Amino acid sequence: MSIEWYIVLSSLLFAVGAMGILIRRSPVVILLCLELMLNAGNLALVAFSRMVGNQQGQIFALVVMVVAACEVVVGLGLIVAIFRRKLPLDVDELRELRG
Amino acid sequence: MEAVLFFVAAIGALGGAIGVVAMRNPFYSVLALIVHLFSLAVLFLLLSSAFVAAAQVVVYAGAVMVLYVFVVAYVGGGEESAWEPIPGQQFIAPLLGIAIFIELAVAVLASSLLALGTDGPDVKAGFGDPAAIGHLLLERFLVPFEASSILLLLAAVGAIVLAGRQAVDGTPGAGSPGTPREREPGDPAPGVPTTGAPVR
Amino acid sequence: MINSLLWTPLAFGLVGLFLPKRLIGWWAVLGTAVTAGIAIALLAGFDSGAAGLQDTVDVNWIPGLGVDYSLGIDGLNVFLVLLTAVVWLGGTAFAAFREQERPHLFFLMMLLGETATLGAFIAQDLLLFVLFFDLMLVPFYFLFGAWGSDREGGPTASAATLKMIVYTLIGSLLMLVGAIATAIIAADGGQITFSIAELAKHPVGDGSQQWIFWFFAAAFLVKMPAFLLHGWMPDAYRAAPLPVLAVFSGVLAKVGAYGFLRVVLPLFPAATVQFQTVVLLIALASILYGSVMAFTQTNVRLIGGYSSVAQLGFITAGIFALRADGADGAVLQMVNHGLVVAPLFIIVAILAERSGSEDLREMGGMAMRAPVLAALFLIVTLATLAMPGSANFIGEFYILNGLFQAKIVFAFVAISGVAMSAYYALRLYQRTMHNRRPDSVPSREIGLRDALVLVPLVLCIVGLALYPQLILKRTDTSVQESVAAATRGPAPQAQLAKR
Amino acid sequence: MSATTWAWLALLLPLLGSIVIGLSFRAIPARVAGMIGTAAIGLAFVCAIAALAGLLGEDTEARHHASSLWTYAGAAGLDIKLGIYVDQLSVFMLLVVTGVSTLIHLYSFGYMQSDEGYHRFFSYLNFFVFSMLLLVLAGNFVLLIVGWAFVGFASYALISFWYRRTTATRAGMKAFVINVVGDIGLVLAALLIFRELGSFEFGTVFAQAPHVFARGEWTVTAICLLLLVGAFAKSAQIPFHTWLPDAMEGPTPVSSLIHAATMVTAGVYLIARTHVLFYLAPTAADIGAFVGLATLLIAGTIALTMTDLKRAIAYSTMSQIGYMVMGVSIGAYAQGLFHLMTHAFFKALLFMTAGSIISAMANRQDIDRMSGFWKAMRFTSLMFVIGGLALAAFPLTSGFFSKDSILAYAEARGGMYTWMAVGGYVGAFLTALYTFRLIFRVLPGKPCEEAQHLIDTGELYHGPAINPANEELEDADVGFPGAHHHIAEQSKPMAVAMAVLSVGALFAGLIQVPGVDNVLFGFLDPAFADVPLSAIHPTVGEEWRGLAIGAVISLVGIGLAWVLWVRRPELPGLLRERLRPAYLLFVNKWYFDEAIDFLVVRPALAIGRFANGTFERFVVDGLVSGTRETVEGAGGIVRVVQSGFVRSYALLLIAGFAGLALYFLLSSS
Amino acid sequence: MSFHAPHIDYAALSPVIALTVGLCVVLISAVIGPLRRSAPMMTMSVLAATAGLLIAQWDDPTNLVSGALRLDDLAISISLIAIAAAAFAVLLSIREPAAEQAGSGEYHALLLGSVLGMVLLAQAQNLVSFFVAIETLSIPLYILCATDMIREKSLESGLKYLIVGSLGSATLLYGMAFLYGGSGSTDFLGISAGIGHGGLLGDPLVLVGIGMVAVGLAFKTSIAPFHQWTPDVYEGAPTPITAFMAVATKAAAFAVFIRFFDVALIGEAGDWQPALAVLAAVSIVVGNVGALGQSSLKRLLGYSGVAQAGYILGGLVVASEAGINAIVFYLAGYLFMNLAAFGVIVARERETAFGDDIRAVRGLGSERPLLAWPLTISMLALAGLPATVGFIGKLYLIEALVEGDYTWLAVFIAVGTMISLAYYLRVVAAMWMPSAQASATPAIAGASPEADPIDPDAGNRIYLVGPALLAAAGAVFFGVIPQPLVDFAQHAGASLF
Repeated sequence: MSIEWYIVLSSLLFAVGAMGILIRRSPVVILLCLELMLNAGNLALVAFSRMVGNQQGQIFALVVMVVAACEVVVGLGLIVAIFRRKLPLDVDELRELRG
Repeated sequence: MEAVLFFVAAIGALGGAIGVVAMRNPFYSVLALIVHLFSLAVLFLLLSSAFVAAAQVVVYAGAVMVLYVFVVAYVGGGEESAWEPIPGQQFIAPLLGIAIFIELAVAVLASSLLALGTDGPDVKAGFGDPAAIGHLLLERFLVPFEASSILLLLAAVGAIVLAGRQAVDGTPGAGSPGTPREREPGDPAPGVPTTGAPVR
Repeated sequence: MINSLLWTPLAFGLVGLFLPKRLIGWWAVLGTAVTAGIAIALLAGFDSGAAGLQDTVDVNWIPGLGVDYSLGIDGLNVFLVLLTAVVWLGGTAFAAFREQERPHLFFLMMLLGETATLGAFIAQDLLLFVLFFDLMLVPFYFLFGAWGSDREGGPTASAATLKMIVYTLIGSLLMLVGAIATAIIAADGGQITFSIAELAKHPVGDGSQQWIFWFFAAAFLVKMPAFLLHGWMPDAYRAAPLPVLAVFSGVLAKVGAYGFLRVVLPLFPAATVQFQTVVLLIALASILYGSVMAFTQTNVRLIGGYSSVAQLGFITAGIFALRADGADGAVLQMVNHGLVVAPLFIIVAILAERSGSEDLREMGGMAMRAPVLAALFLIVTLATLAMPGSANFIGEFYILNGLFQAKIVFAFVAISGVAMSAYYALRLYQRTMHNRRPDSVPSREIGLRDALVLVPLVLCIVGLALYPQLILKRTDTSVQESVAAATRGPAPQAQLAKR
Repeated sequence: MSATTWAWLALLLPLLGSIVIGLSFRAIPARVAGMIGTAAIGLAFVCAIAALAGLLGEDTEARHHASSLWTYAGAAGLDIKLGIYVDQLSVFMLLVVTGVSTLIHLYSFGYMQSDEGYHRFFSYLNFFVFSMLLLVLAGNFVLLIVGWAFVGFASYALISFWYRRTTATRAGMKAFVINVVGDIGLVLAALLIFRELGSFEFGTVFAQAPHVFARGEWTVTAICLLLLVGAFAKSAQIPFHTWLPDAMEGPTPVSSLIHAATMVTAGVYLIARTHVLFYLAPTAADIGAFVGLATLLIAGTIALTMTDLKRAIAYSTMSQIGYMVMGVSIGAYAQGLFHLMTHAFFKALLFMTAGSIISAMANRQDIDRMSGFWKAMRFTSLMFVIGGLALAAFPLTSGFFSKDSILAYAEARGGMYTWMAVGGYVGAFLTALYTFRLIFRVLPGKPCEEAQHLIDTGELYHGPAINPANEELEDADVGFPGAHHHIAEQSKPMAVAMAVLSVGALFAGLIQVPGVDNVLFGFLDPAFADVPLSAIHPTVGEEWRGLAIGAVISLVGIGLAWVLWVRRPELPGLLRERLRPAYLLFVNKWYFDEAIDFLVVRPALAIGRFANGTFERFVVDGLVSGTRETVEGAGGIVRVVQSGFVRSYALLLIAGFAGLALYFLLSSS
Repeated sequence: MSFHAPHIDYAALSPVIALTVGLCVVLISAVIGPLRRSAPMMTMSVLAATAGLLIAQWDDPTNLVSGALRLDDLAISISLIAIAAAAFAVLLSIREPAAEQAGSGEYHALLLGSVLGMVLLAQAQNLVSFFVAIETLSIPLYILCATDMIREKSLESGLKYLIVGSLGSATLLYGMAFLYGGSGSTDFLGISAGIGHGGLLGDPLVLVGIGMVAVGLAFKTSIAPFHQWTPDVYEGAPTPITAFMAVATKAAAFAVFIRFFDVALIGEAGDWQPALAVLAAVSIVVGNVGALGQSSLKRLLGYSGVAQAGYILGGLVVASEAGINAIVFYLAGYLFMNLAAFGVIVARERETAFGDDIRAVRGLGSERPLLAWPLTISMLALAGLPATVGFIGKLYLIEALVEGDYTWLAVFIAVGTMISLAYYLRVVAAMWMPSAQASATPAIAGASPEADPIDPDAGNRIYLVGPALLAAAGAVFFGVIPQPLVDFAQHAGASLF
């Protein structure tokens, strides 16, 4: 399979993830969608690293996994904190700050 | 054979992704993501990057997802209503999604980069295996490597700060006094224990 | 010498912060007095015949940006400097004789204002000029806003002041861009300099001149203010505390006119010639409109304000006659108008104190027991309406002569402003000093202190009336230089510098 | 000392007087101030005589000198010196002005006693004399303008001397503004002259003019027309005359000095001074002549119906000045100035008597209320008659000779000027008529209340202080203008002044009797020798024919007046009914005020209202508020978009990204 | 296959190491009872040490660890700015409820972590380190924003920041992937070389990649239309953190912005310059009009930050050394201007019941001149009035722009400044002018609701007033004698060109 396929697929995943962020309101799911986008990036990185034949892309992908993990941890922590404060788990309800 | 695998995996990844977005219940979304991750791992293998694939399975499908499951279980995966408070969001969002997909695809397909059309150069054995990666990580990419470890540490600290420290609502932990400056309506008087036992 | 002139006021102001409340006023007066002394010394040492700058200072200030700290005196600014010093002395003294709240800040701002204004007059580096030009606004923002009075039914003092600041900065920020553009285009890749003299040597290309000209013109015309750009004036004048208004209207407006002579004519000769008619039209509009507004106002401040619009119109017209005589008259008239408006507003302040109102309809008949005040006011009024025999008349006569020789039609229109000025000035005098006296209005002679402020200013007016040559002789040479560029038209190297 | 030095001295003295009195108003008592003032002018008169002597000491051609103190304003090619020009003309004016002024100061010394503004009055009066002398001595146009404006100001200050009278202040304003219009004409003329001849100095200008301008060239015509504007405004010629009657609001000595004897004749002086230019611009000259003629007739008709004593005399002044203007415009320079001098005498005298009467009337000026003063005030009445006779050109009085010399010249010049002479005689008839109308209505008959009071008690009648103009009660707390003025019978200085003037009014004409002596013309003519017009001389025969006609006319006029107002007092009423339209026209002063109000004042105010109400609000402020609202509107949009929905933030972010990506795609090769 | 340890220049790496070690120490101190209170002290000393080590490296650029980092004057100057901001934030955090809730140790550790991220980011010249650094910078900030957990707004801001921020970094990452694919390298130099040799100049793949990277960085520097998080997060976050973010994040992000676009992508300048110019113009307008009528000072400063970012971006647009000088100068000045304001805001927030609402500073001029002056000066400086560093900064930028033939953008800056006066001076008026106090009504929602003050005489606390006065003094000093700062900036610029 030529690399294009992978890239196109990854961009499709990227788009889907982005769309998810835009239409889902549960913070958890939004985090998942962020994962999707990062993974799309990973796929692209790995594909490109295969294409150019050096492994820097793979390293990058690994680092991204770490980063993604961190974001998840922090995100989930926030969600828990919000839940503890008895605030609704719905990003649309959190709009004290505006204007 | 390879093509078949690609398509199967691609469908899996895509399906998983769509599942994540589409499922009403967060819990299902998590499951869908797991599917997605596994199929991605397959794609990584196809791209002859074994270590990444492995990491994908271990880190994500393992650790991260477990975390998700815990949290969803803790906060309870309530269905979210279909009601859309932001006018136009539901129509614009898909359009934007399609738009950026097309743009990215065009960028790729219209690119004059010939290598894109190939399966990539044939690489010597050991491309992307732990040894090679390890070398790169410890030599060339030492800094990012170390930095990401610090990053993990910070994230852990953050998780504790955010999720771990509150014994009782409204009163901050760390044994330091700090009078509440503000009361939300839904805020019980201080001292009253609430549901949701502290994680320790 | 010139450095001390520039920084003395600010120094006094800062020291004043550490003085007790009751001393601060006198201290400030002392500061302005010292400044005035230095200014007089400068004038004494001034060599009238000589061309070019005298006792200059030139230090690299920001080498990285090609900005120099360069000051200098020549015929254009020597008397404006003196005017600034004198008027500030008067205004500060008048303020010092009255109870001010938060006096430390008040006088600090007054003195900072003087430093900034002097800086704008003596700066010989384009960017330094712009800097001081903008800096002038800051102290007056505080003075107008914090010590001003709200107008019932109108905007609050702070709102009016904000309007003024934003409005006047429109011009000066564009001017900043224009100044930088001038320097860079002139440098043409070489070492950037903002020295006005240097830039004047080889003006930028006609194409660039056209837009840069308007960037500068905008700043100056708003400052004056000229017709259509005076929107900030009425509210600000209503809000301003009168002693401050005296210096503001007496001096700051002149900076705009001065800018034309100092910067625009030498640096953008081609554009100046090209847009002469447009600017003249604006000037005429200012004269007519200002006069008409002045004789329909009943608020004494606004009569002063609109008359200034008309007067500045005259000055602009004189400058843009692009003849030495017109410009001579303009410079003379700047000084005259400053010397006239400042005491005018001080008198208005005194009258307002008496009648408790600033509306002509509630004043009148004050001359009876206040012959001295009446006499002073009368002299000021006559000077305001450019009574022949006053220096103002000579100023206007020179301006009109220049205009007459350059563009005769404009002269005929402009002179109609003289008749109107006679009417509104005299009207102001009559409605306040003459006619029946409302019972609310006491007719009291001015106190010794106020007389101490007014009499010297009026003496200046009389002195100049007897011998306007004092100024003309010293300005002529520099004015000739400044005008020469424009009359010569686009210089040859301008074409070279074109981009 | 040379003539110029004396002239400078004459110029200086009144100024000093004015300043001294002005500054020391607290220090010195009123009488002293009056004395200082009078003395200053008296000395000035002496200096004037000395200057005359100095001039007579030289031979005829050399009788003109320029002298300057310092450069007043000289830069960029303009060279304006503080200089005077002394020649026969200026010395003549110097004499007339100082002479008459001295007497009027003397008069005021008595008349104004007990007025609170005594110091102010004399300070102003001295300042006026100074300005007038500056005007007549000025050596260049700029200084002329200065003097011109100064007298204008002095006139303003003295008209609104009783400044609590709104009528007075309004009249002052009117006078000042119209005079400023005149100044503007003068300024423009000066600028035009400078443009053509490159100088302001009289000497240079008049020497150059004939070589630069061809006769009748449009530029010089324009110059002269502008000069005429100045002259008309100052000398109250149509259409700039409306201020003069109102100027009667001022104290009577002021009317007598400024608005009869001296300032208003400045226009005549101006034309005489610039006769060279006027010779080069015949059209302008003729226009001047016609306006003069028109003024003398119209003013005469108005004076016929005027019931306010002082205003009536004011209109007669207008018409007399009409004679002078006509005269100097057609070339009768010496004659015009001759009439100027005599007029100064008898008109000053008339005003003085009027003042005396008005005092007796407790400031009432309405002749309908007056009668029988012959019994009450013998001396004043006598003076009144003398002045009247001179004004009516009664044979052998001063007015008789001076007026007819002008008309004779007009005849001699021939052509249309003959018809001007005819117009002049008509005017003479009117003059005789209205003058004796006044006399016959005021002096004879049964004494009115005030006159009776004077006869009985020997004291002035003290009614409530009423402003004669608008019948409103005077602002009494100020103390003036109370009815405290004096009448000649009770105040020596006044009597003396009037007596001296009456002599002048009667006999001043004798210095210039055709065929007998030629004192005045002999002295003045050389000053005008540089234009051919001055060569025209009516023969002695023609002169005497003119005098004869004049005598008849004045006698007829006086006779008719006697018939109308003494013999058959009911006749005027009948005439009024008969000639109603004419009467209305006259009594409404030919509707000039209304016309000016309609053409100038209302439009100006309308424009002002529009600018103030509409333009300022909608355009100027609109400019500001419009921009502000736009910006704030934009701010509103931004804040609305900042909805607080994190997903909409994400939406905008991705949209921006899509846009950016699109841009890059399009810009990619 | 043997392991070759990379050559590591420990001297040059020392600042990073110092920070890392310090971070761990502070963290450990949190769990050791007796040391708990000493976290701020330790943090300060760590920052001081790092600063010292950085200054020691001044003027000898070195590539570190096989080109992952480059320690040159640009990196150093930006790092110093970030560190200064952090030190200031530490002072402001004394007695800050947020710090107490999070636990002083953790709080400061996170702060240090963020600083570490910035220092790395300023030096990064490799995509991987770039990405890691920017995340190391952001993630602690996400947490810190939310640490004032009693206030709902704090949590909200944290979550918003996290979501939008991650979206931004995902975009950034994807763009990086494209660039990597296009050039086959992750080193900046490698990228420019790869693009050059690969003949990919103007290739859609690369350009779109650039676009996505631009989006990611524009987000971090809060350039419109990627700015929307800024006002909300600024307002919601604990004020010391806001202060820190406002200055440090911008500085660090701009550092890498400069390095990436002027080194890796300089070849494509022709394509990205116009795009960035438009973005700059947009954010100048949006930021300035958005700030009008805000009654929450922090929010106001957030919007003004958007506008200021627009000005600064102008320096990048021209892709010239002068431009970089201007940016660094402006960022340095920005440090003084902003921190002076935030010091005062914190003080008033603690001693009045109005929180950060503009009402909190009413009549300050007469009551507490020592607080009023810093805020006044900072407002005037931000408005770019003369005799303040703001004026010189604008002058510098405009000069760079005109030189780079972007005069129209200079005009935009002028116009924007004009608009900005309307809100900056509103604050000044509220402090000094009686009439303004009478009529200044809170216009839009966003002011924190009233609550009882936590520290009635915060206005006298030396650790609040001192820094504010210092910053204000700096803003004036460098406005009158800017040459030192100009030299500082010129070193930075010289290190790239």
